[in-house]
Amino acid sequence: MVRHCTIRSVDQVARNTYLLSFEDADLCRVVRAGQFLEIKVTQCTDILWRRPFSIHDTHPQKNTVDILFHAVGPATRTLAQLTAHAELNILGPLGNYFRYEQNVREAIVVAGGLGIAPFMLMMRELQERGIAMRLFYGTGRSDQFCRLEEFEKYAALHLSTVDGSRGYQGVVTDMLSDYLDQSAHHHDSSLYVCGPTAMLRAVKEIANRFNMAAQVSVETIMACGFGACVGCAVPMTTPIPGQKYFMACKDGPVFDIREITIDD
Amino acid sequence: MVRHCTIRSVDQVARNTYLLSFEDADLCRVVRAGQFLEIKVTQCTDILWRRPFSIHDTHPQKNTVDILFHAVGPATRTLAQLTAHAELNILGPLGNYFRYEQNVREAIVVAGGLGIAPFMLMMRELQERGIAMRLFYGTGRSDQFCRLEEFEKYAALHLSTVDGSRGYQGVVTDMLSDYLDQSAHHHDSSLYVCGPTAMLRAVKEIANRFNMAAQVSVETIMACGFGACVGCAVPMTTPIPGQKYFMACKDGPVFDIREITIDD
Amino acid sequence: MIDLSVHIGSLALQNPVMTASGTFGYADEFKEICDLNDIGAIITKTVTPHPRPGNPPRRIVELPYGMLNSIGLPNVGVESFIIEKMPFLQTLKTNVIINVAGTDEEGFVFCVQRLEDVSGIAGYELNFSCPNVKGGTSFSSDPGIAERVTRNVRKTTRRPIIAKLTPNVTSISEIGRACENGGADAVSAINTVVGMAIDIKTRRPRLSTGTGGYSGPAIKPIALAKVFELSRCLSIPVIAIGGIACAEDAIEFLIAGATAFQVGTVNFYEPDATMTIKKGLEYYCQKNNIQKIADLIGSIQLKEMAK
Amino acid sequence: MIDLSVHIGSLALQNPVMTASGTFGYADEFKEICDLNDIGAIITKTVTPHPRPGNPPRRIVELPYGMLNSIGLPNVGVESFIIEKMPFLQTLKTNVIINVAGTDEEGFVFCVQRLEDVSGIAGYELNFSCPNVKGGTSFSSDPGIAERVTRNVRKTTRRPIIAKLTPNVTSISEIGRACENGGADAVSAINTVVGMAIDIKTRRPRLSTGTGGYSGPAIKPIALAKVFELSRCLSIPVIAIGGIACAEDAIEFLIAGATAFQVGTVNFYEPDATMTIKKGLEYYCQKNNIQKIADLIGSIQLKEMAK
Ligand SMILES: Cc1cc2nc3c(=O)[nH]c(=O)nc-3n(C[C@H](O)[C@H](O)[C@H](O)COP(=O)(O)OP(=O)(O)OC[C@H]3O[C@@H](n4cnc5c(N)ncnc54)[C@H](O)[C@@H]3O)c2cc1C
Ligand SMILES: Cc1cc2nc3c(=O)[nH]c(=O)nc-3n(C[C@H](O)[C@H](O)[C@H](O)COP(=O)(O)OP(=O)(O)OC[C@H]3O[C@@H](n4cnc5c(N)ncnc54)[C@H](O)[C@@H]3O)c2cc1C
Ligand SMILES: Cc1cc2nc3c(=O)[nH]c(=O)nc-3n(C[C@H](O)[C@H](O)[C@H](O)COP(=O)(O)O)c2cc1C
Ligand SMILES: Cc1cc2nc3c(=O)[nH]c(=O)nc-3n(C[C@H](O)[C@H](O)[C@H](O)COP(=O)(O)O)c2cc1C
Ligand code: FES
Ligand code: FES
Repeated sequence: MVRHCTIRSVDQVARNTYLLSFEDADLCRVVRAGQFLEIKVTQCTDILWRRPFSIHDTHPQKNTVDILFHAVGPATRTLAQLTAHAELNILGPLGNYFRYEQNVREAIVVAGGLGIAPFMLMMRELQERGIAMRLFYGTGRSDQFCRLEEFEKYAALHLSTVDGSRGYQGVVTDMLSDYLDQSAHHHDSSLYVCGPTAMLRAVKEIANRFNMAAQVSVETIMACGFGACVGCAVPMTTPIPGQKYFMACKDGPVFDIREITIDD
Repeated sequence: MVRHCTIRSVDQVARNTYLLSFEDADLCRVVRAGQFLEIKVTQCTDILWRRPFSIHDTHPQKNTVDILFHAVGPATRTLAQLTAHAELNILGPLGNYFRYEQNVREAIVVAGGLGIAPFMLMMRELQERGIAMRLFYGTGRSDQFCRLEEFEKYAALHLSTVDGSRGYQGVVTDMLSDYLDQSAHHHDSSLYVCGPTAMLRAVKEIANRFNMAAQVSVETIMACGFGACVGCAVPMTTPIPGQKYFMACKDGPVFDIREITIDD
Repeated sequence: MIDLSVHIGSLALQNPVMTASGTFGYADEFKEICDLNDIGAIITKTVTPHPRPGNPPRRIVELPYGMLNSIGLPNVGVESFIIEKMPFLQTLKTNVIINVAGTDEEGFVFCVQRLEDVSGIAGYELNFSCPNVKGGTSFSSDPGIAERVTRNVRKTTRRPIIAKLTPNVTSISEIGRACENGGADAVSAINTVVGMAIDIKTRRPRLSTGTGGYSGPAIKPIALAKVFELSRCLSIPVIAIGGIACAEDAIEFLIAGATAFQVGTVNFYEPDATMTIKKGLEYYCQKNNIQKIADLIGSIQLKEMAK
Repeated sequence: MIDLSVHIGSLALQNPVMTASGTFGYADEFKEICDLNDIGAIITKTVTPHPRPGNPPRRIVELPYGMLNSIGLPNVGVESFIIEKMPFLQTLKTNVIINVAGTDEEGFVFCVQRLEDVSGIAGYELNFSCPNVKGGTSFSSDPGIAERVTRNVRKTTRRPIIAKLTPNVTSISEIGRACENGGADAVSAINTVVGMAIDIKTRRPRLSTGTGGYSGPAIKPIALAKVFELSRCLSIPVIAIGGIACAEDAIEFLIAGATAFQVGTVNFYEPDATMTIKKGLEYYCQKNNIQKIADLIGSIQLKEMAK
């Protein structure tokens, strides 16, 4: 499960955002949307742990797998500087994945910022199943949107920016709430969600209000990514005796939003 | 005294041996042969300390300073991979320097391996003073010799290799001892020495036997290089009450060989 | 062929590589990454008399060269452990050592008693030292309690007992001696070092419990000093733990006097570390003409020690 | 303008940046690198009643993220110290604190007594904790001795006294309280952590004394836990030491409860660290709208602490 993969390309695709493609013939065939990889970015022990990244997309014809990431700290800044032919030490695929109910007519995807990462592969999976899609995608400002031309091929786009530089001005969940208020088909729609904590909290409230199913991919801090450290605790909404927490890496990262409490 | 200098070039000049040139108009004018620099090689804290390197040469016309080094461990391997325009964080000049007595007719320089490093600048200093030079220079094998064409301009060369691939077969101190046995002018010659511990020990014995003055540059482990840590202790031959050790970085790195005990 | 085998009392290990409790889950997490039967002994995550949910997040903090944890010993309790975790462990051919803890003195005996009839258990490690549970350290900072608990467990089982010690004491060898007197077959050291980190933006401790346990490469020099001290004071074997990330690290501990060693934090970021380390030991022995790794144990050269 | 001043008892510091004993020589080594008068207080290398040559090499070992030392307190003795080192220190406008130690209880009083008539001394730090001298730790692992020595020094001087504590004990706050009872104006913590490294080629300890003192970034989490503990137990100020390499590190300690802090190992590889850290404090205060750095002290948010 430890893979040594060669980078094909690293490209900047939006403000501070990079698309990294690497080769792995096996991985690109077995992964499911929602799963993630743990990448050892450098041998310098200043950065001790691997770093978790969602699978963004796969290209079985090219034998490549893509991740999409923000350069926010030492590990991701190092990744952003890598170039073709560099080697990555990768563990995965890890975690569970998004599930699609048979009777769902429409998938409403809600992404905040880099929360967009897992949804490219997911949209391909949904398309294969003939499920209609709608993408609610919010960022801070217009230059932070990634790969809109691609997403457009799969889904109707609803964009928002905090500064109003593109689409709805405000946060993505307000745009979603407005939309649902005016739309009729909530009962046969399902929410697929990934983004910052504040957004997840708002989505939880919305799912509740409109009585909609919602699957959320959570991003907790992870030391291992495969169940060994028990560090990635996510509080259960309804604890059972002797058990109060899920493990994000093994029980998740995708959860039914009703099952988990959204803390910081 | 902390300098941020730009690298001009890094060139391999012998097996595993590199010549690094950087710009510093001030430094290249003030340093003396025997002094050293402390270089912060990387920000990765896996390598905590600076690393000491002798001044190999200076080029006042070009405003550059050279160091010569072996890639033996993490810091020196990192240095060897740097290229023009990279910045180095350098502390120096540090330590004392070689002294030249007025009445010395001939300088006999003894270098083992990378012990050759401080002697290019020194030979220029000696030439300016009109002192004749002889270089006894030993390495393991012929491809480890550095910059012989340059040294030849200043000094008569006596080369030795352990494997006999060039010059005298054996260690440099045996070659030196043979030479002195056959030569007549020891009393007005002075030894200038840098190399591994075993070599220094042999030179000490030779200097004693032939009753010759010898200045030796020692390479102890150093945390700071400027007298702050007191880690670089070198045992005195004749301790005085309450004081048994010199500090290699402040009292040295150049010592009269009679003053110090050569341990590992 | 190099003989990597070592002995801890009556316990024969094919090689000195063990896994540190709480860093290797219940081994099944690693079954696709490591050849589990190539590991000298597997030590499971601490099991307690009753189920424990563990501490609220945030439980882990990455630091350069180490990490902090405040996991809080979550586990299903000894009853469910036997039902849920033992079946897989029983399929393994290597030694399986169960790490147990109680929140009081009786808890240790309770767990061991309950595990006595269960097959596939090579021994017990008594976690005297987890700094993250209330009162968790008193077992190991008070030699009287440590000795009494060890003695009571000794009366309960003939399986080998390893007492796991905390470094957060003035004299670790005093506690080690108490465990030896109580009948322990070996001690293991060190558990994590008490540490802390603060988020300077929120001014809150980065762990939910304020302080936690520091582990990983950064604690290796501390662990080495403790293992050296213990192995010179005790006559039972010492098992080294603390920051071991490669074969060279492990060899330092063997030379210092450890009979075997446990691999911890590195399992999280190099999950095949146990395999790499085992191969590295073989390689080192080959290169240095060592036929039996046991010859390395305590082979430290002290002639020239100045103090 | 940000007010960086802090108070340690009667001692007013223009800023909380101090230098750790033994890592800043006698200050003159840094005079071309740092603006010495910009440092809150300079603490000199330990001085003892009589000259000490220090330990034989090898005295220092580089480790990733830290170092080991076994310097052995070499110094010229208090008499020569006054003649050779004080004149330069007296030219400084900043606070100069003399770190003293004895090999017995009387040694501390002897040094302080001898220094009482010397001008240009802002206070004393009692090195209760150097792990590298024979019996050196007993002063700080035995609260009775620590209290007695502090009390005897207290009787000798009206200058501020700082008791410097070792982390190598079960309860640092017990020792801290003893020093407070003895009349110390402040405690400083931590001195180095006992550590060791072995050369696997020669199988010899890498330090001539076997074990030594571990310092540098790697010990910061340990130091932070100790400083947090002390500042919650004591009513006198706590001065933080241990792995501080940048302003962010220092701020963690202030938030945890330290009134000031000392910069140690980093001085060796970033000799202008005191200057950079001071500037970094100013920058942090500006960015976070903090007018007085004293407002940061002990500002840790503990509401949500789980244990
Ligand atoms: C299951 C999962 C999938 C993820 N997928 C992606 C992805 O596809 N693209 C992407 O850009 N990021 C993703 N992340 C977050 C990514 O792991 C962090 O951005 C990365 O670890 C930051 O490392 P760093 O050293 O650059 O920054 P750091 O300095 O380590 O951290 C920068 C910020 O990121 C937060 N962070 C650090 N580690 C984690 C972590 N393990 N999980 C969540 N937040 C963290 C820190 O709290 C800090 O606020 C994912 C996280 C998880 C758990
Ligand atoms: C005054 C002085 C001048 C020096 N001049 C030169 C020079 O001109 N060219 C050159 O190649 N080397 C020189 N050295 C040695 C050089 O500093 C080391 O080779 C370097 O520090 C190795 O760093 P590393 O991380 O690559 O290897 P490491 O893994 O740190 O060390 C590799 C080997 O070098 C030894 N070593 C490490 N640090 C030092 C040190 N500070 N002093 C001596 N040996 C050390 C180690 O014990 C080990 O055997 C000098 C040393 C001193 C003290
Ligand atoms: C996340 C984590 C969980 C741990 N859980 C336990 C535990 O349940 N029981 C135990 O005895 N030790 C536990 N430990 C301590 C380790 O077994 C080991 O003693 C310590 O981490 C030092 O070794 P290392 O530096 O190799 O990690 C845990 C350590 C970590 C990092
Ligand atoms: C090389 C060295 C020498 C030291 N000498 C002394 C000393 O003479 N007296 C003393 O009280 N502490 C001494 N210390 C301890 C430091 O003052 C400090 O407490 C310790 O190094 C931890 O801080 P740091 O991690 O910032 O270095 C010394 C530390 C080092 C690394
Ligand atoms: S990240 Fe280690 S158990 Fe989930
Ligand atoms: S290297 Fe620090 S005093 Fe010489």
